[in-house]
Amino acid sequence: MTAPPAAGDRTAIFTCMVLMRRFEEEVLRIAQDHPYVGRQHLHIGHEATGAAVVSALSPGDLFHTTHRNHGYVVALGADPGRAFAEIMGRRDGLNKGRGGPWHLCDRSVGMQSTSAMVGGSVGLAVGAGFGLKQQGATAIAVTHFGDGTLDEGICFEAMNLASILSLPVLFLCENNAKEGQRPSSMLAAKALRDLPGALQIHCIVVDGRDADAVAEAATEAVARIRDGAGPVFLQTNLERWPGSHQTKPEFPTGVTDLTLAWEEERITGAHADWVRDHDGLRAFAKTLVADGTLSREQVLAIDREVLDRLSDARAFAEASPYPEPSALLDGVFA
Amino acid sequence: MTAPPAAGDRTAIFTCMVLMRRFEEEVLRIAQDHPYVGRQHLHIGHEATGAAVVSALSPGDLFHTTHRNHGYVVALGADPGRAFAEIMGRRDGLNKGRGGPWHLCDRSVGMQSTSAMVGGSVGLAVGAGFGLKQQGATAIAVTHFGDGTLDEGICFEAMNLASILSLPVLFLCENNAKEGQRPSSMLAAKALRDLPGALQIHCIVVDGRDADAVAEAATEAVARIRDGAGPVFLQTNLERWPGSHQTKPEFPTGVTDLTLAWEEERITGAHADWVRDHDGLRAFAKTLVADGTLSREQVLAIDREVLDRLSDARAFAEASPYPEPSALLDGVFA
Amino acid sequence: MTTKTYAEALIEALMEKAADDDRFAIIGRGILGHGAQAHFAQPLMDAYGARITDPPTSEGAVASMGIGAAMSGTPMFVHFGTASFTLEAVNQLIHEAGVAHSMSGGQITVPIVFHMYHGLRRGGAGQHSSSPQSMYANNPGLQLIMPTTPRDVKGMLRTVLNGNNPTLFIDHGALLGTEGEVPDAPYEIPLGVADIRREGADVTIVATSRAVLWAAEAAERLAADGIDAEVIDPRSVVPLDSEAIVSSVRKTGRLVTVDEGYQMCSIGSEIAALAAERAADALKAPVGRVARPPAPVPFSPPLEEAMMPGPERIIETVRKIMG
Amino acid sequence: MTTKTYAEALIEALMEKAADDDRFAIIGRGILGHGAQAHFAQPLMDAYGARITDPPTSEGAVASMGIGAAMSGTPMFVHFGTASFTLEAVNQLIHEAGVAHSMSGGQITVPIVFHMYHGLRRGGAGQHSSSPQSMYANNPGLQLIMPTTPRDVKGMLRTVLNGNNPTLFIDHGALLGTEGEVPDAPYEIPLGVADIRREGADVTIVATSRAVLWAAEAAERLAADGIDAEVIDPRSVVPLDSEAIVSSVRKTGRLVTVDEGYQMCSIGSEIAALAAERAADALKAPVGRVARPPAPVPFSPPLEEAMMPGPERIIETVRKIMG
Ligand SMILES: Cc1ncc(C[n+]2csc(CCOP(=O)(O)OP(=O)(O)O)c2C)c(N)n1
Ligand SMILES: Cc1ncc(C[n+]2csc(CCOP(=O)(O)OP(=O)(O)O)c2C)c(N)n1
Ligand SMILES: [Mg+2]
Ligand SMILES: [Mg+2]
Repeated sequence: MTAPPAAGDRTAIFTCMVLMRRFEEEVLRIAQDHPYVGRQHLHIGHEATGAAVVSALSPGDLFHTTHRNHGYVVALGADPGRAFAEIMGRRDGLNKGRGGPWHLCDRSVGMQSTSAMVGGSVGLAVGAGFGLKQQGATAIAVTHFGDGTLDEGICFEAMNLASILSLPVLFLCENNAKEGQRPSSMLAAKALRDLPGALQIHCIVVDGRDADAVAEAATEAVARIRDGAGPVFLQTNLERWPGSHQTKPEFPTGVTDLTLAWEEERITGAHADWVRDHDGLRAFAKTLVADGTLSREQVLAIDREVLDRLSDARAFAEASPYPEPSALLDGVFA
Repeated sequence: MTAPPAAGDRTAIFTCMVLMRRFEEEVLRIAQDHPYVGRQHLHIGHEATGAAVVSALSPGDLFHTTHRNHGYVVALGADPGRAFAEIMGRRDGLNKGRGGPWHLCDRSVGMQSTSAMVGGSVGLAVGAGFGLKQQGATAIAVTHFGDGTLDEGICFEAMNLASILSLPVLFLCENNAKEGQRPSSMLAAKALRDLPGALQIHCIVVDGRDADAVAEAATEAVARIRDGAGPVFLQTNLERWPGSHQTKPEFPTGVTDLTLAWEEERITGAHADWVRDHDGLRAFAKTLVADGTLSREQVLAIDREVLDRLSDARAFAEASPYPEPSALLDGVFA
Repeated sequence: MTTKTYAEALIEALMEKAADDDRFAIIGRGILGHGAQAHFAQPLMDAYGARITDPPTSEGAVASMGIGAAMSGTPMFVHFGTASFTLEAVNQLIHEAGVAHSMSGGQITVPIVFHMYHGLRRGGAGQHSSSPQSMYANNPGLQLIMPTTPRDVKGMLRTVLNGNNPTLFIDHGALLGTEGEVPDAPYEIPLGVADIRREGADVTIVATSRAVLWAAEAAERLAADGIDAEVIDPRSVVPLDSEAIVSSVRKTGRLVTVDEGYQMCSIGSEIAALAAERAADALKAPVGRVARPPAPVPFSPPLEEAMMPGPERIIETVRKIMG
Repeated sequence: MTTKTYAEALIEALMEKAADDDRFAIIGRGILGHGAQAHFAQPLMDAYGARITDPPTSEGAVASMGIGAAMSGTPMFVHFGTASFTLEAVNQLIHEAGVAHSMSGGQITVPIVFHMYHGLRRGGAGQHSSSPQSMYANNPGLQLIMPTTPRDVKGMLRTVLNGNNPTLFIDHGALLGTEGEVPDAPYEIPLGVADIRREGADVTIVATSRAVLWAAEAAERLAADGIDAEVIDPRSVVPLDSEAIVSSVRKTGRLVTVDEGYQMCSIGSEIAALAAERAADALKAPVGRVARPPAPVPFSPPLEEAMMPGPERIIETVRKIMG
């Protein structure tokens, strides 16, 4: 495991983004090799939001995520090998193979739960905030969810509760809505923020593809919450990755090639526009090289290092056996 | 049965208000005489809103109400005798005794249902609006509910549906919230209207104790909905009647005395302020006498006539037998 | 008769209703799921797309909207997708749809069909594998149909769509691709009439939905070693053809029930209770129940596999009670 | 030992927990309802008001908030009032609270107790009379306790409050005023241990919650005409003491079950099924089930009365199976 990126450490944030991206690409390969792994909701294209928000958090903060969860699990520092093993239903998985891809959690890094019920993570995180406040802790709760989640009544109810009780909760809404494409929000509001806004929740909207912008917004939001000023709704706008809702595992935009950060003319194919204009990872690599934070070689070295770690992780997962069916009824109750 | 008041007919609106008030007073007496009738949620103090809104409706419109339903049932023209009989669980009740006070309905006058589940009437009325639109009807659906109902997720979801599908639905919110008094809305919004407003539903807020003002607002709202402009949220602000949430049947403000409309010095007692400043019925009687629409004698004659009808109605209900237990399993399925 | 898939037969029933009744409306998307049969829904979309509403993710209000529309005279078909999601609409199904007719003294009818896919689906884990049929059956006023064959789904769906009662229509995605003979002319299949899938003398196996296929396979394999099993598919759980079940148990003297859902307070419990009430004197052996073991559904493939009350477990249970 | 009401004993258990564990928090108002016993909650309010949250009417989010807080190490007691309202929170109870521990591979625990009043309450009609215990029992991962006496409510509540598992605590408002002996020192009563309320040789009557009082009354009256009934109160439904039930049925050879809720797929069905599975050979008579008739609860007093599986119907059923 690697520690999550520290606030302001742009190299660490970038490294975390690469880890998130390469992890998901490996999940796609796993799904290609192991049919049962089934439908995946990949976090590709959300890395700038994910790594930047995680960099604004501290140990002790509690995270609740949704079906599009993998990125946050590894960003928070969960072991990629155990995460792969869980996605493959193996004994050494984070959840001992019982949760699978839609329910990854790692209490040791603050990833308290993945609920694949739309709206589930919102209510639970409000509860985590309630619990932390009861205990007089300075930690905060974070709920990650998508724009479509705002359609669900439980999400409205939970935001209302957090507001009236002034709970330490960050509502992180990754808005990947795409006109006419389902699923996405059907909220009648002019802007998503109008709903939390009506509930007097402080709202911040930022370009979710811009790691620097998200890091700044998330830092501001988290500071505000820790100061006891109540919940914040942080909306990060993204352009949905073409493979975002895939039924069979495929690479619509190809395997990520970071050299495209500086060789833009080589960007081609059906989804060239997404790669050129909407891939936050490529954009951040370009920025970091342009402003001299990293050299091209350093970017590629980081990528290679991540890839090496992930191939070890994949090997670990592949080597892990399935749980024994005899254990079926174990651990239903504590 | 009497027909509901016609739009603009202030005498008819007043008569309807008297009917609503005297009906509820009789329900209190019934509850005193028949313990099993149990907990009542009386509509006393809401008559100006109720009669005025009903005057803006037309035959064919479909009404869905809540636990605080009696007033609308009689205002829409349901037979008071059969309404009393239902509240007493008698065979000749509107629902054959199966619904009781919390579920009165009379399909023949457009009172389609009372749901005592907070938020229930909102979802059902949105469905009625959906059905009417499907059928190409010009009729509209109305849902009556209280401020506290906005806390319930189903209410949010249903308003969102009505807005995105532009359904012909009037959301009639009787706001009787009273600081520190429960139950009432715990919505984190600055104003209740902020929630429907965020969902791009046209909102109108009016003094619910002022029959003329409500009639004007309701007429505007209904016209707009019939024109196909989508749903409207009509909020009528009331001062909760002191007996609003009673566990045992009692007359905290005494039996209504319409002569107090012109003999204000005789207003006394613990709740004199409510009678003087917040009783929409007394206020409307005063207005109608002041502007010469009705003489004092006419006001009292209307009252006497209503009381006569209601004593006949009560007698009818008392004379009605209970349903036969042998019929217990009848009518579960159509 | 024409051989068709379950998916085609289901869609045909909806298209017939839409053709017969222009008030009929549908709420939901992905009526045939996202699998290999999804395309069979296309003719419905093409012909009646204007009457199909794609709703937001708001199960509670979607259920209410359907109920309110049905109360107002618009026959409705509401598709929820995975049955697990209907747990967000339980109050609307039970306390609105189920009680409206009775509570109104017969003034209101609620002609609506709620469709959902239940059960283990490979990888559904603890939140996407619900088989809520037993829970729903514990409530009054809601019909519950669980057709298993192309012929049954088309005929029973027509019956409930032309009826006036709120109906839960619960089936399993694995049935969509199964084929069978379907009459060409429109037809109705009445509720409350069980289908004796296989006659037998030694033991009665009662199963619903996908479990009927498992029971049928088990019966064939048991026949090979001389055990003659009768397989009964109630097809509708509310109303339930208890007569057919009880008389079969009285005939064979043995009963094994199969539920894809959990055992406690299940349809299998109900059927075993019927035997204890009305066939106790005829029982030659203990009743056996096969159901989902009492643990949240684990993701791990071998563990999920072990949750399935498939043919092996049915055969094992029959052998055990045959002694 | 001191004689106390059920209401006092319930509140004492909460006050003991609050005193023992300062992380403990409560969500809900009107813990003892709005009736004659409501005032017994005052000492709790006075001593621990700061740890009691009065929530908006948002059952789903209230349940989630409790679950999330419990996951985070805050033991919770969530009071819903009327059980009917929990039908707005079914998805949170079943798909969040019930699965979290198992699905996380044991990483997460959910120490929470959900309290609700079930059943017929005079005038509750079709929407305020739910007895959802059988529905909830059909799901894994949720303990379900239904204490009947002051002694049981205090001891069982202490057990679950000190435990680490999500627990449904379902009781009936009519029990609040009942009195009984309660030990003065703190004590726990383990789950899964039935209480044999009355020993008997002729017939076993298994009932839960308020129905236990009806069964006890029926047994006394049956004794008068020489029928010696054994009355069993399981006290907890999950886990269920099936051993005690089965051995009693094997001893008496006869079983009558009593549910205040509906019969189909009920706790009564489950208990009858246990008898059919494990005591079929010992049955001297058909099993009898007494439950709420299959209709939405009507408001009309004589009709509501007719919905009650009270002493008369129990006696009638026992007589019938005694032949
Ligand atoms: C209660 C519930 N209803 C429906 C679904 C099916 N579902 C899974 S993902 C999804 C869309 C969620 O959209 P959004 O929150 O924007 O997340 P995204 O996939 O776009 O990241 C839906 C409706 C579900 N999982 N849970
Ligand atoms: C789903 C549900 N939860 C809780 C209740 C209990 N309850 C009955 S009335 C009420 C308050 C409703 O407040 P409001 O909508 O403002 O109506 P008012 O009584 O003030 O007119 C509540 C919470 C209920 N009936 N249904
Ligand atoms: Mg989205
Ligand atoms: Mg109110």
